[in-house]
Amino acid sequence: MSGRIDIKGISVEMCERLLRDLERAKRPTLEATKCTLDNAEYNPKVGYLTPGNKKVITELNVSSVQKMSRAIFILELLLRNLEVGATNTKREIYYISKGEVKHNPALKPLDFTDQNESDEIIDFICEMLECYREDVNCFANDRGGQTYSQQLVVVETMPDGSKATIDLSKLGTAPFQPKNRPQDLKLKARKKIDFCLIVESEGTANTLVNSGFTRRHPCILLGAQGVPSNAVRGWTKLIQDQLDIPCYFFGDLDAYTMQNIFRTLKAGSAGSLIRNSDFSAPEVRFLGVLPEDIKRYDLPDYAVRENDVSESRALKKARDALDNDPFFKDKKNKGVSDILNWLLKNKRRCEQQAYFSVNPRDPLMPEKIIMEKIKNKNFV
Amino acid sequence: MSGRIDIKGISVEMCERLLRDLERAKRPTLEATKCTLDNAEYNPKVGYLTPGNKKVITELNVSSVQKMSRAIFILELLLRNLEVGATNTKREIYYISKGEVKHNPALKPLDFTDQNESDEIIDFICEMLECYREDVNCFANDRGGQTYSQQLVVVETMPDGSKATIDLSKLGTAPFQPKNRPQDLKLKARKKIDFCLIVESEGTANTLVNSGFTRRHPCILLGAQGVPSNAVRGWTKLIQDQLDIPCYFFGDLDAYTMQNIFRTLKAGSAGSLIRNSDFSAPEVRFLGVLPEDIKRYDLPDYAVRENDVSESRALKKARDALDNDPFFKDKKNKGVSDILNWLLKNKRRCEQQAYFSVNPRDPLMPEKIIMEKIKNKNFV
Amino acid sequence: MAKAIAAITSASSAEYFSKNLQQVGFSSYTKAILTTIKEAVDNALDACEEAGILPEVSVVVERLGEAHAKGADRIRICVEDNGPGLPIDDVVKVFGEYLASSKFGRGRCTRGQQGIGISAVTTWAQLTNARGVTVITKTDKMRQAVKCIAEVDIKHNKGVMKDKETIDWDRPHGLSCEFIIDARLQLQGEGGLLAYLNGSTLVNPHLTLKYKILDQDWVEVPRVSEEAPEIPDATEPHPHTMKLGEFIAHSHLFGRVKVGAWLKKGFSRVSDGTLTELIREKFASKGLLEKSVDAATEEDFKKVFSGLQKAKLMAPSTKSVLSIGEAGLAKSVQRLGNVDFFSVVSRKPTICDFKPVLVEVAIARMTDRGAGAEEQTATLLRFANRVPLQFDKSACAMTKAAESVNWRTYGLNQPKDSLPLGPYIIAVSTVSPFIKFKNASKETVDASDELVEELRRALIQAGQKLSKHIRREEKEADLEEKRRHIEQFGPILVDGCCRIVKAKKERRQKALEGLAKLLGREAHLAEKELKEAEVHAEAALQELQEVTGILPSSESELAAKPAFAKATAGKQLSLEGMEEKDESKKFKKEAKSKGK
Amino acid sequence: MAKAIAAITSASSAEYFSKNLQQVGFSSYTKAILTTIKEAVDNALDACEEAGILPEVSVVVERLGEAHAKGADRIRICVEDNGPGLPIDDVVKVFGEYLASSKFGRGRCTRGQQGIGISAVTTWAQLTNARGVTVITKTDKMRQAVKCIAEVDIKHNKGVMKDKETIDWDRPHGLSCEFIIDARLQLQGEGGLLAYLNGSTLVNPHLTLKYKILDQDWVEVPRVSEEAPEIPDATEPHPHTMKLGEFIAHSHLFGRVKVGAWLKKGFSRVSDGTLTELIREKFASKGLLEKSVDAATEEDFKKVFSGLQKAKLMAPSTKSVLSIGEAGLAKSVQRLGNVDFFSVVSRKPTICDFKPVLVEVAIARMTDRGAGAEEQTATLLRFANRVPLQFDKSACAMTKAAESVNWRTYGLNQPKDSLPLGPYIIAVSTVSPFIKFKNASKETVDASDELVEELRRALIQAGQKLSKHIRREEKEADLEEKRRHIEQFGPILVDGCCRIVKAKKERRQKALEGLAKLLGREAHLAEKELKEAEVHAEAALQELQEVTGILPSSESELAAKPAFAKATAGKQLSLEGMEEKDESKKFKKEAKSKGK
Repeated sequence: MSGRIDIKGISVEMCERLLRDLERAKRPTLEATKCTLDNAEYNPKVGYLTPGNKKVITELNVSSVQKMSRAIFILELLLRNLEVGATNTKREIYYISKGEVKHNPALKPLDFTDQNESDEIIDFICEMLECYREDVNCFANDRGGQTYSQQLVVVETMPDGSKATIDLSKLGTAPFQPKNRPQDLKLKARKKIDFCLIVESEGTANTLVNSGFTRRHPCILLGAQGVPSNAVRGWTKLIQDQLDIPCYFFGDLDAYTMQNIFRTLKAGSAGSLIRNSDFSAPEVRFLGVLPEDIKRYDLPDYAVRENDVSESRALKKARDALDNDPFFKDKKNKGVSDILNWLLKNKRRCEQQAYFSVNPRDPLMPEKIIMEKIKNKNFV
Repeated sequence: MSGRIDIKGISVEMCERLLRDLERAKRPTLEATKCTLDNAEYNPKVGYLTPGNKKVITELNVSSVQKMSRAIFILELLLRNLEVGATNTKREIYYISKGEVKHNPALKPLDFTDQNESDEIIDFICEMLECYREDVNCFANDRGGQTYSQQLVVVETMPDGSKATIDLSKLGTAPFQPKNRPQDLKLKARKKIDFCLIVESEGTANTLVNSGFTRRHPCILLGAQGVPSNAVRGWTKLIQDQLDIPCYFFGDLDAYTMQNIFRTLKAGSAGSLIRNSDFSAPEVRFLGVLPEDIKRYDLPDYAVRENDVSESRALKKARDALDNDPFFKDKKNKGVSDILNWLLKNKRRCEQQAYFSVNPRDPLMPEKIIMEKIKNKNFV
Repeated sequence: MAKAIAAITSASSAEYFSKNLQQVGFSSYTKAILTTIKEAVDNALDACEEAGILPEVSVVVERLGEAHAKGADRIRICVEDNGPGLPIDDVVKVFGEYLASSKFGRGRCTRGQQGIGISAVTTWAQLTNARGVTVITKTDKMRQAVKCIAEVDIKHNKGVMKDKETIDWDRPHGLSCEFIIDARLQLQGEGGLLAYLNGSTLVNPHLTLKYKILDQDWVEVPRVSEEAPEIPDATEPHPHTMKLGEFIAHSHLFGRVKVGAWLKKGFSRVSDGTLTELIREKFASKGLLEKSVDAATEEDFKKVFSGLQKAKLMAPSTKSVLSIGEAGLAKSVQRLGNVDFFSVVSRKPTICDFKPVLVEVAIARMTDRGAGAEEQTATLLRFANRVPLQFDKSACAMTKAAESVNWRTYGLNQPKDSLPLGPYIIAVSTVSPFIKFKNASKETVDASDELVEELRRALIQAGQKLSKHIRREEKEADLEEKRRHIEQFGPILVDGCCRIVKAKKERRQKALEGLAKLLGREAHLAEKELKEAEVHAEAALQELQEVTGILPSSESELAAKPAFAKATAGKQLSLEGMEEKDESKKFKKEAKSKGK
Repeated sequence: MAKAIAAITSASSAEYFSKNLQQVGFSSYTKAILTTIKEAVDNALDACEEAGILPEVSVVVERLGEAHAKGADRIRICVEDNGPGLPIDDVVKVFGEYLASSKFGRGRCTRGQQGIGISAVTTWAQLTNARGVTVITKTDKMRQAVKCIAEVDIKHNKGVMKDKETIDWDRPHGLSCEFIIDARLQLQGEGGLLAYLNGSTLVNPHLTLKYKILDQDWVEVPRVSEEAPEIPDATEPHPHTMKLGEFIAHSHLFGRVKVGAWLKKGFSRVSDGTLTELIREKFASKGLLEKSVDAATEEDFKKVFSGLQKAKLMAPSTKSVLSIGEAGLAKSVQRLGNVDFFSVVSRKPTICDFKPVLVEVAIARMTDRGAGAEEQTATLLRFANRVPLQFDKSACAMTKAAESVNWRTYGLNQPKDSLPLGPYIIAVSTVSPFIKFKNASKETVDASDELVEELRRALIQAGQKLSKHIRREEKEADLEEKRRHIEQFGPILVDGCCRIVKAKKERRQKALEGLAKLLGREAHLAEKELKEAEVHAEAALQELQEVTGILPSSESELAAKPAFAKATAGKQLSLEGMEEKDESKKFKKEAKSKGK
């Protein structure tokens, strides 16, 4: 991964340009890709959100000199990390910068008063270099994506060229846990794999595995644990691309899941426009809970509590998304935007665990419904 | 695990007693262990919090008849799960109960209006039966505990008697992820293992592994990801008991970490008095950040923001803990309670990542400090 | 350097008030209607009571068309009574002259006091419609009634009579007055006409009121008491209520009496003992007390005055205050609408700020307030000398007192420092010969600490009485809930146990019976508590009947279904240990801790 | 059946007011002092202005001992002026008779209006201390001064003179009045005596005020304007301000003139064109307009009145309102204490609710308010016809207007719907011949929508002027910050780049120079902006000097350090597009988005 793009080269070039301008008393500028929804484009053939032409141009002036100095300062730290192969979290970078300032009082003006400030600079650098956070060896906590399969074999090529082969059927009840960078992994199937099921709730993924889902069906089953982390997004992308099997997302029927969880998994997010090509799996389909499932299976649903701050915010966001989000506006995703419209109109929500109420005496009922829906192409 | 205690037998006995009393028009009672701090006992030889003699006795009367009926109702669901080997999350149990009510209108009065209500009943059942949630096949999300080691080999005996052997050195960069039940796992060391390091921040655990900590030191390294889950607690207990190696906890210096994270890992919690014997590792030592580390390594620390609700609550809880928590009151844990006292007096805090500021140019500095502290027995 | 100085001219009080009508109730067109009716009705009631006649008053409000002024209508208001009527010479004084009154400064509990109100109404009619008031009067001495127009000569503050004629009028005596004014009708709301009319009937049980508003039908509210209230005579002033200047001026009213005699006769609560004390404390010599008042020097008066201020005197007599009475209130409260239950308290007259005051409170729970009433603020009705006060309520002593009571203690919901919530009417009446209004339009009673405290006590007592009803309702709800629980959960519990232990049918049956016995016993206990509460309520009812001679409207229903008894009234309670004794509080706590 | 009817007696207005002194400023002992001084000073100022004399007023407050009444002291208050003095016969009318006034209903902007206040003070002195007011008067026609005691004959509302004597008095003319009353002194706070005295000097630039309070030294506040304000004469009434009855009554003042002539002469804004319109719209015939007023019928009047109400008339003249003026306010504001900077606005007279009104505002930032002043609510001073209003502020039109302004736009802190925070004094003056007070004690101006809007505009303009100062302070801070930034971050940035590209020392040096040039240029820009702001302020100062002939107190400091210039005043701004044009808003936003 560290070799994906030439971070060092781009950085040197950028600083060279900056220095040259200064030498000529010309006002230098830094260009960064604008990572917001209004610069997000969606081409249905590509299938994920890509950056448009908008750039955030920071011109050196009295107001921006602090930000620019901080950016160059942090960039230097990151380049050093890349050089020696060290990795860090954002918080660690914050403390490393504290250490630099401590050891060099001339840097005192740069000092960050809290971590938000240094985080912002790291994001700014990534937007300037058009790279992933992982490209500059800065990693978030690994979260979610615990994967179970009786057929999947993962082969990782280590930095020293050696290979590690992990047969997921040999891990006992333990899952395979993908990491936050789409490692140099090669996926193989010991036997034919029919599909991959991504379950919103880690706990329900577990329940399905415990009850034998992966033993009965040749598949890959993974838990998303809420909003998918880079690990989950990159891992799903790998599964989709390397194994060429259908991927289904099984989650709640509500505005938050549709926008923040499913859309991110399928097409990436506006904040990560630069990374979406590696961190989204455009072929993932939404298996349910579909609005029609409520009637079909007589599922207990709930009224959206409109006086609940977060729920009403999600509804408002949904309304915005239908108007402004190129993903939801594209007719390719009509099925998904129809659901959003339904949610806005009916103000009801239904959780994925509602399938457990269909036949409470049959622990396999949710599994049966999932398989039935896959068989009948009852997804969007 | 499902065979740890005879849930079915205890349940039948309890219902039999209940029924017999009713037949005689005698007022039946249900007894549950009181799982609060005022019923927590600490014997330094045992090393974790155990339940005292206090019981919560629920007598059947007009006010309690609803709760009792709900308890028997949920108990029946759980017994059925045990019978067929099905497992569920709390939320799934909630929906299963919804399904039962839907199919049998006579049960309508029992209906839960939200999940809190059914969760409460599940906890009540566990306290009555003096069992773990896992004993009745009800599982929480797996969270934290991602483990790295070049020496550790885990052998799991599967329900069908077959064995799965997982060599952690063969997983590439992927971690081993322990599950929420202390499975029937057998731990072996391929080579001698010196110690186990539990790191509060999953991200920092990762950074250490990436920089080669586990390659340079024969050890087990795992991330706690905040307040340790049952998986982390049970897994640490297994490592402590089966491998008989010293365990060190590396976390922030603040009241919350001391009470909610470290105390729970080492001696369990008041809410889980019944389970602490399997879910605590009394030999775990607190490696740092120690108060004296701030001076020794010139670490950047912070004043506690006393007008921050959560921080001031943690301080208040610390004061209570010193007065009332048998763990902190026991002289065996003087080192830990000294730290709490220091925190209360100085109102400062220091994060574990502060070690990264000591020599910002040396990515291995935190590792060196950790090893130095272990060597010098610089922990409590 | 100095210019010529402008001449000083004297203006009449009519000029003053006609320039300042906003200060006496004409600050808006909506208030104009209310003030007009209020002044006319006040006068009618005062006249009837003065003459010992049971009042029957009719009010007509009619819209004649648009007014010249924007935002107003031309409104005709006619108020008629069966009072003694006015001698023809008095008509112009009453309607056409400011500060002409039979009541001015007499220290009696009449509604009108100063002779401003009705003259201001006449002025308003003159100003807005160029014509005064049309009056018909008949006393029992007159064979025919006289009809005339009365106007105010503003320049000279004199009444002017116009168009006088004799007419036939089919009643032995009475008065009718008709005003045509620019105004605007507001019917609903706290400041609305209906609130005024309802309030007036509430505090005047002996009043029969008829009214016709615009195109609506006539409404008649018959009297519920056949006794006209006796307005007590004024008493002599109490020395502690006087200022030095007043004290000296007072002496001149008594001519050539001796100082000692003057002090005893001219004041309340000055006794021979007081005089002895004055001499002992050297505020007066024996000689002075024997001297004629005329011969006393200013120094003499000042010393005696100081002495009296320092002397311990009995509080002023409270004989001069008028009481509506619990019986009257209890009956009158039923006229407010569909009353579920209520409580009334009539305090003993007391002294606040050295002046006699009587506070009475009625609280009623209404059943006709519709959905959402539980969340709405209760209606507070304020009365000063039996006149409804409808504006500027926030600064009023009665509002302050009501907001200071902890109504939660009595089972009502209440936001902090506010009136309680729910379909309640809280009526507070203050009667005193010396009500201190904050302004000339008499809308707000000045909130002195002593008065607020007295009001508060009355409200607390009424709240305590009310809580007995509320408590019984809670007990009923509780019993009901207990029964429901048993019926619902019993079989489920037993069935669950039976399935788990795989028990046979017979055991199920037996267990169910056992359960019923067990829990039934408990329900029985609740039933007993309810019975006891009912016995208390019955006793209160009995007492009410003794006091009032009637039972509340729903009497028959009451007999059939004792659990829903409806009314109570009681003797004045002692206030000692009141808060501690309160049991409803304890009960509510228990109720909360259950059922979890 | 009917009882004998009580006789109706007429009370004098003196009786009425003496029973209701709480309505005219004597509702508490603390208010009694304030009301006494206020009424005496108002009369002194009115008399001086009427006579074209620059007023010099002295006030003495002395504590004589304990009062008879609890909670009060015996207080002596003496107010002296250099006014024209009162002819001896007028003394008893002014001090001893209610509603005797040279100003009653004359529609002029005098402080006193109705002749109640000072008589009420005399009454209070009589009631609490058995003696009226001691007056010394001397007109320029009198060779010696006359001293006497004046009292109110309450029964008959007549002034009574006692103990008259001739004395020597070392001034050509003037008046002194001395009251001994029961009262209690409150010095500080919104309702305190100092607030009254300071307020009075603020809105009376031509007043020299001396005062001595208790044992403190004499304080003298000299006048800052040598011009006594000209009190404009009243204008004829405007038909739209009248009610029908007034309209008809008005006709009687004019005797035998023709209706047409009466309409043109007796009213403002009735022209020949209006009469033509009346005829065209059939509200009057030609014949009627030629008829004598005496011969017109009520019907005639009503029709003409209706016609006038519907006719489009010019708004009333605003000639009758008096202005303090921006110059006077600007000078007077400096007397409030250590003023950092200020702004004043004198609006053009306008019409609110058909009555002429003039609003003036002064806002001053004080430097002597101590720590914590930034967090305290600004002080709002209210004036009605140049008299400070000190009580019941929440309902007042001036308070409502001040709270409705968005002060944040002008750089002040402000909680929602409240007065702004900080060491500011906001003085609002309303002058009108017809101020509508909410009560007789004249403490609150009725908040009509039109008046509040006019007040609001004045406050907004004053805020805009003020914001220029605040903006300049921000610009100064900004320039400082920019310089600091360049010095701090320049080398760090260049060094970082050099290390990354491994550049040689020479490049570093060159880049640093380039950077300095670049950013220096920008700092230069900020400096230029600051200069421009200063030039604006200078121009404003120039203008102020032209208007007032003076420069604010800190003139010398100003010359030495132009960046800290201190005062401004300006012509009235157009209100069009006001909110949009506001630049300080934009500026603040930019300032916020920087430095992140």
